[in-house]
Amino acid sequence: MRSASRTVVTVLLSILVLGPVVAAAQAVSGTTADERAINGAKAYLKSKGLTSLKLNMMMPSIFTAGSTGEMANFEKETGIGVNYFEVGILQIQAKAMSEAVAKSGSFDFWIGDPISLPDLVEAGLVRPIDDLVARGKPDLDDVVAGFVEQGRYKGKTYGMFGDGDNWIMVIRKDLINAPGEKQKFKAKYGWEPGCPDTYEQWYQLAEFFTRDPKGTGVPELYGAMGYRARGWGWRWWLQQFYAKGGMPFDDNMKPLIAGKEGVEALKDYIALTKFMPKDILGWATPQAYPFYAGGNAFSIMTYPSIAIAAEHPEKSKIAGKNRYCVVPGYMVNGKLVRRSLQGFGNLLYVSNYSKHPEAAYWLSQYLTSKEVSARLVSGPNSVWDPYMKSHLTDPRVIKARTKEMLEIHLKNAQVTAPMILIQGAVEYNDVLDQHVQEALLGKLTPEDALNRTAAAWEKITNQLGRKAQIDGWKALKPAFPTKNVPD
Amino acid sequence: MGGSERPPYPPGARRAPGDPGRSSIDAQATCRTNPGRSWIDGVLARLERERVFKWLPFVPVQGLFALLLLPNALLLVYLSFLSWRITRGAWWNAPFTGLDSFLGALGDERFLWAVGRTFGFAAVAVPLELLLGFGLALLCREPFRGRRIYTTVFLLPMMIVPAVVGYDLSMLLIDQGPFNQVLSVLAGRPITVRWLSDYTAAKLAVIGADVWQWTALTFLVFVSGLAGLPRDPIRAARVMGANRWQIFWHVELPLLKPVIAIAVVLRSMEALKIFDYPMLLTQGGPGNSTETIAVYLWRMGWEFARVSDAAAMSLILLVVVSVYIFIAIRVLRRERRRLAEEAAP
Amino acid sequence: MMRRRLFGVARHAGLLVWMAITLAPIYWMVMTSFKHSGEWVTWPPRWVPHEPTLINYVKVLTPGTSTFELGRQTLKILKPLWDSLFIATTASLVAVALGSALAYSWTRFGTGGRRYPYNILSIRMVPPIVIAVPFVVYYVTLRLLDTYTGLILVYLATSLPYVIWMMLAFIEEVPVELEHAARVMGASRFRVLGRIVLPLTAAGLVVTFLFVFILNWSELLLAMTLTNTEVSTIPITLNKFQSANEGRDYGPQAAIGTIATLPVVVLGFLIQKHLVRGFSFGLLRK
Amino acid sequence: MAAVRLEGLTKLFASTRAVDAIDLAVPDGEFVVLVGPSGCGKTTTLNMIAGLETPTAGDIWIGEARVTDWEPRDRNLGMVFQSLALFPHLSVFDNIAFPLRIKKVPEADVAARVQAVAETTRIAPLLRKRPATLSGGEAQRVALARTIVVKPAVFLMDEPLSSLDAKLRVEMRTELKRLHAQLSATFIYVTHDQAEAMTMADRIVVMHQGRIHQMGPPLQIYADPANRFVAGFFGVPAMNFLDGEVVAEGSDLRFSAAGLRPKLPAPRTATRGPTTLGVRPEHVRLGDGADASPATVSLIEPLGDETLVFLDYGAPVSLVAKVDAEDKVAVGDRRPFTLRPDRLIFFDSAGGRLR
Repeated sequence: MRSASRTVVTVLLSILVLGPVVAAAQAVSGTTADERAINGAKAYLKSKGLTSLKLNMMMPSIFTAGSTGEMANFEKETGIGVNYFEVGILQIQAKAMSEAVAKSGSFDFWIGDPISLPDLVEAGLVRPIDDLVARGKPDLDDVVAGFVEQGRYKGKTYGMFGDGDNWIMVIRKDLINAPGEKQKFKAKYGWEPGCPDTYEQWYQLAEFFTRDPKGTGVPELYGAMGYRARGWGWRWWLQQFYAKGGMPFDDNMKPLIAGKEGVEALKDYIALTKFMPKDILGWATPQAYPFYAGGNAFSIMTYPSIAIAAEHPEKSKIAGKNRYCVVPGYMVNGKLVRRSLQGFGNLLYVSNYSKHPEAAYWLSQYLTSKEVSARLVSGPNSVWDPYMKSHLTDPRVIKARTKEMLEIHLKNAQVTAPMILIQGAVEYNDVLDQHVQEALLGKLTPEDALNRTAAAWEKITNQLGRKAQIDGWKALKPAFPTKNVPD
Repeated sequence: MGGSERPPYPPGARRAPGDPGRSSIDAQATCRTNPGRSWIDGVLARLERERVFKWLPFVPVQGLFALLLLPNALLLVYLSFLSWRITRGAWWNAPFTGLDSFLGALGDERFLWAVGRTFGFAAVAVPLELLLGFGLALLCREPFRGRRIYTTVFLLPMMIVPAVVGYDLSMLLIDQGPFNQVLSVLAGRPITVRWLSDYTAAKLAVIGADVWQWTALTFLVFVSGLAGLPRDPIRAARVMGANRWQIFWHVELPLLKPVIAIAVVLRSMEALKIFDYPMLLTQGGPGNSTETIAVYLWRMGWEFARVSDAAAMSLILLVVVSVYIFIAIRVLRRERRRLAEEAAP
Repeated sequence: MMRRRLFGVARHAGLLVWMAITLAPIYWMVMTSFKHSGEWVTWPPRWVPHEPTLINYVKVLTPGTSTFELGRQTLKILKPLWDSLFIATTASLVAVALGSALAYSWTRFGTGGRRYPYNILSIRMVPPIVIAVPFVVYYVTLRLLDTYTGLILVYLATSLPYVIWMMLAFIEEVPVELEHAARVMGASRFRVLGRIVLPLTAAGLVVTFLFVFILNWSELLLAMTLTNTEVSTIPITLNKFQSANEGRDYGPQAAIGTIATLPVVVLGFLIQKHLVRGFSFGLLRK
Repeated sequence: MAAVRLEGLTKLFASTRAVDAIDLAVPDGEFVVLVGPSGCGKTTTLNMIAGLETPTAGDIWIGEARVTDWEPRDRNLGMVFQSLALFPHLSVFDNIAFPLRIKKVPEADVAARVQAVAETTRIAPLLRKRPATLSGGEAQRVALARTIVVKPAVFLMDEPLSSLDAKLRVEMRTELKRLHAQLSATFIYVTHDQAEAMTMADRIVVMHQGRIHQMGPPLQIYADPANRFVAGFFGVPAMNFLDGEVVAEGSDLRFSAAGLRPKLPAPRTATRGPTTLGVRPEHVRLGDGADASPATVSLIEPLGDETLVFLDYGAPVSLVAKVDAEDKVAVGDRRPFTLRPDRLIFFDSAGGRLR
């Protein structure tokens, strides 16, 4: 049910069958999605007899700066404004769960990642928005294939996708092009240094460019960066695991992670860590971006918004010195398989307990329209990453992110796999995270770590009911990419 | 003297004759017979009777406990016998599964580890705090130049929000941070311990945060304890020829027992709840090396939505803690009683 | 003589070490709050800002939305500051009033039985996480979730045990004959409380207030559980930016930390000499 | 002015009877002293009169009013406490003014009345001081001044002199007597010191184990104690108690104990058998006589004007005699003694008086 084509079919069907009756009466006027959102919001206010309205919005504290301007615009146009309620990015899930219990309606909508969607839908917190989508006709068809699926669950649409968080690889072309480096590298590894095709090549690059001339153990230049902190590190392993051709479960929800692919991926994942800053185990974006932008590392695998930090004319020491790469992969059965991960990806959810779900929806549609999303994505402080085809050609986005980066980003999107978006996802992931980190720390062998994870996953699956989980997993499978490498 | 000073109530106005033992002030009657007093005085007079008065503060306090804590306790117990997740509809519709959640909890290695770890933290942190606090208090015992400054500074950490402490230390403890810098200078070689992301060092960081902050409290308790030591027994011991060490061991330490009891109870009581430091320093990581009970239950309830399991674990934890509570309270009671007996000549 | 002097030197050495350990983190926080972003993380670390600045305070205290250095985070500090102040003050005041009245009643009349204070103390020993989930369920029904009242009630309940125990020590020190004298002279029980007991235990009340104020001002777990949009406290605000994997906007956070610390430390200095008695739990000799 | 009457007043603490069904009537203006060893219930009785303790049973009347359930402030009493109970946080002036202010006396009158009382109690120069800086005697007078200033009908005093040194205590006794005469109010005074009771009281009430054992004017209590407890409580040194039995010897009755067989006055009807004989030291005379018993002097204690002589006459306990200091006695002397027959008192084995 999760493929893009199926979605289009579903939407078309609903429009075809129900549309003429319902939608015709309620369809909102306007030529673009943002106009329709504004008109819809105005009409909503009018129908409620209001002139203005303040919605409460929960968002990760990291997201506000990039978004507040557009919300102010929307308020100017419609009279519907927003009060922000900021929460630590890893506590969004907890707060949402607590609201699912509380049913207080204390926030109308929120920004959250797709991982929590199945649980929050089951908990009754998320309002399906198909009816409103039918009326507002958001720019769903412009969203990169697969991404729109992340906001859907069991055949219904629950969230407007707004953040193309599939990963990108960045390396330092200035360092490669420095005199003599290419030759030295080629002599040592036998290939011309550049974007790595495989993780082995990335390892070689990282090894080569880690520079510790004084041998202090604190290099002047680190060869690689990724995320290894609690709450984050598992995603980077999962990506490598996917590239190995691995799948987390079989059709009966038996965990497959502890197989050869998983163990090898984990070994590589651990091996690469030695070229990273030591404190990487406690870092996330706010630490990693400035560190990379400070010119302290040769390469990084992370969210596309790294481009904003790395190309920042004042704050970055390495603006213009970066090369954006399609993510590396593994040779599987003699063929290269590249996999990027939709490693966070934010959705705009509307709360079931909101007093003004429709108003919240219109704002969501406004923020995810072609025009406004282009402004958001290209904003100077943005953490929203490009996710629409139109972003590729939008001059504002190109200016902020560079053409090269955008093209690479959308290429990566073609091989982007989802996280484990089934019920209990948070718990599955937390267990995985814990064990991956313990393997990383040398507390467990890779085999042991993954076997324990598998055992824990079995327990979770049994608790949640195997049948339901199998259904959820089957529904997710079509969202995995079919291409091995992007076109 | 004279009429004006007479009791304002004529006999009988307050109590009907032949009605021994029970009060029956009639506010109206009081008003009539004493036009100078308003009905407020009447009410106050009624509240003032000892059997009413002594219960006055108990009404709101017990009410608060009864309305706030009791229903929660009952709800907690009820939930623990169900199999409810937040993702499974309303709790009152959840199926009754008896002891399943409890058995599950006892079979949950992660929970058992978290319990063990939390007690482990307390077992390291509390004695450290006691020893440090006691040592510092001993050093600050007699007057000397600068004593006031020392004591003032030593009390500071207690007054800082634990979240601020957690935040502050997370800044100091990064691998290329001030703390490692100081260690490097002291050691004469580069020290690059990853205090926040090394499996063992992170535990030490959490314990260190607790010790840094709460040694202030044990110090305070011991300073007051030492100041309150009676002089005569110590003088008597000196006259009897005891040396400093013997006096300390045989006279002062036994006299300090109640003070030590307070410090132990106060600190271990709070140390078992430890949440802020791991939450702010390490999020329970790396791995689960700093995941305390509170952090795990937080995740269990709010991230994994497994409320019934969390409730069962909470109750198991309560049983474990109540053993401790029982001991702590016995100690406190004994010490207070002993003191009361000693005080009576 | 020689030994004495040696001991004196050793004592100062020991005390200075702990003083350095105590002060260093506080010093670092205060210094960081005056640093530009370029100086937050450097190697070697900068113990003194080269170009001191007030920008962090300006950012943090400017009402409305202020944009942080990384250009990502916004934070309204004034609201949490006010909320914390209001909630902690109210809860602590009411707790001190009720708790000391209760301690008085227990000391003078033995109300509630000999074990009452001990029973109450055991409430304090229960880890709050234990009741967090049912609390939400329960608070929703009472419509107390995410309200000032809700948080105040919880803090009231959790700080009462401390108030009762700390006040016991102070009240036991007031000779009961003073109260008898006042009552025979015509004072009502309420007036005895106001004119005799209150002035004589004033120091204790202040110390107790301060201590529970610190606890309430600092509480994180229950605040995180029981608030959403309407109410926010300083520890939650700090946590938002500190949950290990989140922001490290060191400068503004240091400013928040300093602001959150300052009032309590100043209060603490003022009542320092009374602090000692407050923690005796009635177990100190007079 | 007010009389005080207690009817069947009882106070139970847990299961102990602190005060056990006391009946007592104190006429208006009388100086009554409740005396007894510590723990006898006298302070509890006083506290019940003051309203500080609620009686378990019984009634208290002050003047015409039955005040059993009244609050202390309504009883129009003055009370001086053992610890004096000066308010440490108030100046002397404010301490004295306290009851006036409680009664909402206008501030101008307060100043005048405090000043007046301070003059009469000779503490005027101390008014600005804090209680902690006062000497024992000064504090004592402040406590009195504070009580007098509202002119209560009944004064209750709970061992008010116990914190003073011996000399001051004697002075203050006189002062209190004078005060009583001046105020002509009812005084109920509690002490464990029998000398205080003897010197000050119009009437003494002896209490022991929650009961009144005897009441009456001091001399009567001394000379004619109701039982062995009262007899032993009053007098320094204490009365001699000799265990023995009354035997008939022909037509005479004699008391027989150890080596001693004094003849008893003729009209004694007491039954024979085991008896305790009580005789005060001043009624033991040294010197030979018709009925003299032999004894050896084992110890002497000179008091100045008189001397106490401990006589060993064969019983385990020595007999104490009070003799004139002029009488030269030395340890080891063999001195026979006689007992004044008209001053002998007899008790049964339970301590009750045999008449």
